[in-house]
Amino acid sequence: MTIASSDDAGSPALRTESPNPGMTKTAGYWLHLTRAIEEAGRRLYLQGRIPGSFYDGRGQEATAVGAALAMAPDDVATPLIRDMGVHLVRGVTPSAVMRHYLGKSGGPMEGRDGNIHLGSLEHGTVAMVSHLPEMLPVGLGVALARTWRGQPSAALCFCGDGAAAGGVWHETLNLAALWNAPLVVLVERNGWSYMTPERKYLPVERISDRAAGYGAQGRTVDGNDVFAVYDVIQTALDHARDGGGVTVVEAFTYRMHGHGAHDSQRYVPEEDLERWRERDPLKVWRHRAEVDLAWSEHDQSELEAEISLQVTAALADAHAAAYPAADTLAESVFAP
Amino acid sequence: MTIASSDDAGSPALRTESPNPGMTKTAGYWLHLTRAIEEAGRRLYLQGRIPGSFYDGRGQEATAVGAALAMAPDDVATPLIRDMGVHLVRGVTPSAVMRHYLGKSGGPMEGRDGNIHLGSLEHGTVAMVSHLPEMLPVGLGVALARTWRGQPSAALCFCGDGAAAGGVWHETLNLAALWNAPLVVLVERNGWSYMTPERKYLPVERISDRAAGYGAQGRTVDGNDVFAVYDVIQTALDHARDGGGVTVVEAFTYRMHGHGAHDSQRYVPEEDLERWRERDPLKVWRHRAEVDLAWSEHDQSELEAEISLQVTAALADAHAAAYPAADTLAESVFAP
Amino acid sequence: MTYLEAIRRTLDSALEDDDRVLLIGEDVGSGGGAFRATEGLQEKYGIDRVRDTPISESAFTGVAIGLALAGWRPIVEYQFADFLTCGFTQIVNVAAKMHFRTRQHVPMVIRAPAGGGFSGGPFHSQNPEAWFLRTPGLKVVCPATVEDVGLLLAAAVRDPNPVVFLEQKNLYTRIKGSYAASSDDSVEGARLARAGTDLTVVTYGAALPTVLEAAKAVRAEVDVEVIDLRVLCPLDWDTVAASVTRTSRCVVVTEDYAEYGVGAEVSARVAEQLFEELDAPVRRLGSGFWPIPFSPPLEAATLPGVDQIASLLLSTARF
Amino acid sequence: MTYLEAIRRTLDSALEDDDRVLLIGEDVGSGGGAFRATEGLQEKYGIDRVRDTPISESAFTGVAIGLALAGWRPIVEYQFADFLTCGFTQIVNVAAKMHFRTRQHVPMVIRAPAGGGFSGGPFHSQNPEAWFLRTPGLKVVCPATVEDVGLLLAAAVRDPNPVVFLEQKNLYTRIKGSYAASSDDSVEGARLARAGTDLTVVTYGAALPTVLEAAKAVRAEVDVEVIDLRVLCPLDWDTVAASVTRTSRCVVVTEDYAEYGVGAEVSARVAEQLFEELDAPVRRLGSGFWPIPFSPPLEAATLPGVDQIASLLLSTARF
Ligand SMILES: Cc1ncc(C[n+]2csc(CCOP(=O)(O)OP(=O)(O)O)c2C)c(N)n1
Ligand SMILES: Cc1ncc(C[n+]2csc(CCOP(=O)(O)OP(=O)(O)O)c2C)c(N)n1
Ligand SMILES: [Mg+2]
Ligand SMILES: [Mg+2]
Repeated sequence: MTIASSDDAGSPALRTESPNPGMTKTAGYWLHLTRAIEEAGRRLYLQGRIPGSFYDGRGQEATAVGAALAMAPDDVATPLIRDMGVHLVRGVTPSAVMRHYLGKSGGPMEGRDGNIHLGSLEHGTVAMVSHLPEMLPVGLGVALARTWRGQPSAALCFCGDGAAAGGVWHETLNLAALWNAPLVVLVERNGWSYMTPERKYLPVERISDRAAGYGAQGRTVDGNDVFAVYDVIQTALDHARDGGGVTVVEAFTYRMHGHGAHDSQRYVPEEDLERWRERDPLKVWRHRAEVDLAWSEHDQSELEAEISLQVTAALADAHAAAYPAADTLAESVFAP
Repeated sequence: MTIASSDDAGSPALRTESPNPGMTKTAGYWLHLTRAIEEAGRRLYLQGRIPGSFYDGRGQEATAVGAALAMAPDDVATPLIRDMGVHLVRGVTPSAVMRHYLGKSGGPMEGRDGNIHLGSLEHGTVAMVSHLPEMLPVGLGVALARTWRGQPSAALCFCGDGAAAGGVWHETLNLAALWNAPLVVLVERNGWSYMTPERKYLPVERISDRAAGYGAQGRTVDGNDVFAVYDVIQTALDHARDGGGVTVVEAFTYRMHGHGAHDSQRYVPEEDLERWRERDPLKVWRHRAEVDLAWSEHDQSELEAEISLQVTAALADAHAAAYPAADTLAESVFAP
Repeated sequence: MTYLEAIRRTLDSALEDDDRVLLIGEDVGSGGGAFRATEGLQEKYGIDRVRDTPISESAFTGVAIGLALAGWRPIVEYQFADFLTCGFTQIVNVAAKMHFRTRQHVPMVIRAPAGGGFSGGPFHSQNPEAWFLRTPGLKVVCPATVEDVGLLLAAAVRDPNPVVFLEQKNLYTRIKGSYAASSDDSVEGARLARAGTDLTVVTYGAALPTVLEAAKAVRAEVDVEVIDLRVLCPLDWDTVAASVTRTSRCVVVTEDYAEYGVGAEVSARVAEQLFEELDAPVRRLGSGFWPIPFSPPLEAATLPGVDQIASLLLSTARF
Repeated sequence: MTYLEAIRRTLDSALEDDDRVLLIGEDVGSGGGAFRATEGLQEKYGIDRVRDTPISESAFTGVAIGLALAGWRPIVEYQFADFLTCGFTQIVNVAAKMHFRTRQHVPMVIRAPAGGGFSGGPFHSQNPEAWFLRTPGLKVVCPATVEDVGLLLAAAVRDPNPVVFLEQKNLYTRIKGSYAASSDDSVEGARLARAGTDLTVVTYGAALPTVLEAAKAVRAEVDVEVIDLRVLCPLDWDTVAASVTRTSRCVVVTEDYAEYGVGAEVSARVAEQLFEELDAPVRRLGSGFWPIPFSPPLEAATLPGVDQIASLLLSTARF
């Protein structure tokens, strides 16, 4: 499957030509679940029922889901604010996400942190800090930790196209290249850094071209095609785990919602949104599902219904949950 | 003039084939003055008469001197610990340097800072902080300040091959490239980052190859050939001032003394030192002077004698100078 | 006019009045900044004077230092005060020490929205002032009112030193006041926020409205004087000392941690220098000593609240 | 054995005893570090366990956090404590807040040589402890003796939390003592460095020898008790309180600035909690509140000296 309209369709050599039908169904499930959970969260937020701010990855779900599906069990990811799909694929339940959004007890951070800041090594993720792109070396450290004790592991570190300007990007790529360490940096090239368009933060065509300066591989991929992302990331992670070194994958995609739910993104040209709506990751997936699985309207409704049930149950669970008790805050600071 | 033994002889296109004889004499003066002042300082330090630590640029004088000579009056440099030549060429007197080394009054920093941390906009330099490579954006800012008010100026920012691993390198190059700002980064490729050899901090052949990733120009040059450095830096600074953008110049050279005077550099292979001694910047210069100026033993003795007088006078002046008074320290913190 | 509007208006005037003033930071032009403090200014003054930057705090702070050294008056915006750690070396080692080392001026303002109170979580709620207060060479300002934020920002822009200007983001739209234009050149001086006779509360920033509420709540029993420090460095010790000398009791309330912050410094200084004047030990109250949590009840249990302050006022008065 | 040798020996034992221990930093393998604290260890334990890094403080600190999270016990070395600002975000935002946010352990040690006294100038002399003390989630250790530096470093390596371990570089070769091996698991507790009855000095780190000298100088008139805090976080308040309760007088001496540091915190706490015990106001003394200058007479005028301390002891005793 290819998207005719794409100018950034990824490195052809890495595109999947013969898909795996089991994978198609799986990917569809996670794509739709991610979309549904984030839509539900966003609605709640706009109703004033989720505190703080709210971020989602609308339009970028294929990048997170495709990449997470490509991970081996012992790999580690450092997903950011567009990458809810990673958490779901790696086993965080919809209820846990909803409790987390609401700051309830039983969420993965027990209300200490919120919105999309979650993660734990159990799920093969590290909870992001806001400071960009400071998670890169942390993810690398976890993968090295495992690798060095004989448990092959690669780090899949997400990085916005805006965040790639941060100094830690350079330090981490240089260090990882030097140590021939198992690192894949997945740059989400969505054209925006908050309200700033890419021509105001990026002086070059492709961020992945910078990989060469570290002796690393650079790849581009259509970030809205879950299968293409899966393939290129799987190859890169395998390569990393096999001692081949670092890859920078630049996934071309687009941010379809505002930076956060508070942001109406009136500054984003409607034509762009229009064009990218045509390439919505769920549409792209469905096109492929129709070919691979003879996916029908009926299949689609069934999938949506199943997910809707799950999300409703998760919401109910989260609403019913208690807030964490405040009396353990002081003792949370240090490990005993 | 070429150095037959060099593997890193710089970009041939940029080598000077027809030198300027006035320039030859000038360059020789500054090279020898730099060497003499640093040797005198080092002797003093080893005698325990200079406090703190002591750094010199032995073997790298041609890079500092050649680059400084290439600067236009309104350009600004951010020299580091190997770059005494820049201060001298830009008008800091030998006495001022000696007073500075000794922490005496009348030095450029009035004893607040020492060793090679000196500079002022009057001389077109900014005094370095130790944190590497944090001077890059500061130098860039000064050049922009001048450029933006219609006074063409380029920044000549020095950076060690070790320091080029620091995140600020990346942030500054990206920002400068984006703004098409007048920046030349001069990487001193001397093979060492303190006690660590380059294979342990640098995963690639050439740091200047990273320029492409920012849409900047990369150049290499024989850092021990003052004329070659002059040419490549002058071209790069002119290019920057003319709105052509950023250049990274990688000057291949070698650190002939320890990291500081406390460091016996027993870890440096004697063969390397032997090889590079043959390419000593003063030797390289003299070879050219013989061709250009029919430079004789007599000329050489005269030059050395003149410089020796200057250094002796500077030392006498500095030894006689008083220490700064301590009672103004508190009021030095803020500008009034 | 809101606190935020006063900031925008002051930035506008600064750009208007002085050609050397520049705004630099992420999204400051595009979209007018995360909080809209610079909205419309790029349109009005052009992309050269209101400069968007990539996510590169060290680089843009360093560039601003160079600009300041060479005669401009840059105002850099950190999108959240939490991100000051990303340009930390430039701020505390380059800017702060420049005048001491070289006698050259670095007239720059580092604006950063600080503080919690809206479930921003551990990385969008921090109060960083103590990091800068213990670093010689930085002025630090934390305005608590609409009037002050304008006056002090204007003064900061004219100051020949690097000024860390900590906007209290919880006050951005919560409080109203009037815009005051002034050409008073000193970033200095505490302000009497409430006159009283029984006890002095020293506070600043977003804690001020909470303190005033608490003072009101206990007014039947204690007549509380409230000093709003406004400028944390240089600290207006004389105003504090005069008040505590009169009241003989002192409580320091900050949204920042009391430990190693203004709470510690003012408490220590009062006890040391007014030892014989005090009828009761100084008390201090700040946020619970842990990262600021996201979940509303946890955050509420972290930040100093009206009731907590009120009971501290009462116990100190009764001591 | 010197302070430096005790560090080396402890690192050696840590590597020997626990396969999970790693050393990471600039030049730690090549050359054995700027101060030779890790000399010979790469040869002994290999390049995988003693890892040289490029000049990339953020990256190597972040990698160490990841390693610690996933079961290793990394010890990172900052070449000078002044450079802690270059990895500041990783230390104060990633490491410090990890356990609070996620309940995951980050057992890592951040070693850094701190302090002045040898004309290191503004960038090789800083005492950074207060930046970390006001940041919840970091333990902070400043050993003042050869025995302690070994014991506390060993304990820091075993601690399940990030520990900022500030080696007092002015003591590296200046003081001697014996090496003590211990498996005591707590990074905690102050130490009575000198018993006395008239006045308590609270101090730590490189200031200790100077304080002891001053105590000796005034012994004819004042019998000074000296508490060496050793561990600044968690602070051993009980030991301080017990001593001040006995002596009724307290002076805090630090090489770090007194402002917003341990001087402020301990002074405030003593005055607040021991209000009725004090016969004199607490006094504190630290370095002059400016960057540490290079020139020897300027640096001498900056750091707290024996005479200055002695006269403070006398005036406090006579109060
Ligand atoms: C060091 C730092 N500076 C500023 C911010 C504020 N900030 C949060 S997201 C964002 C834009 C990020 O853009 P990008 O990296 O492209 O990610 P995207 O939002 O497009 O996924 C900014 C500036 C931050 N999180 N970290
Ligand atoms: C951020 C930072 N970390 C560590 C140091 C300590 N340090 C001083 S010089 C140096 C090596 C520098 O190597 P390089 O940049 O190649 O310059 P060279 O000494 O070779 O000229 C190191 C690690 C420093 N100055 N700054
Ligand atoms: Mg983006
Ligand atoms: Mg080098």
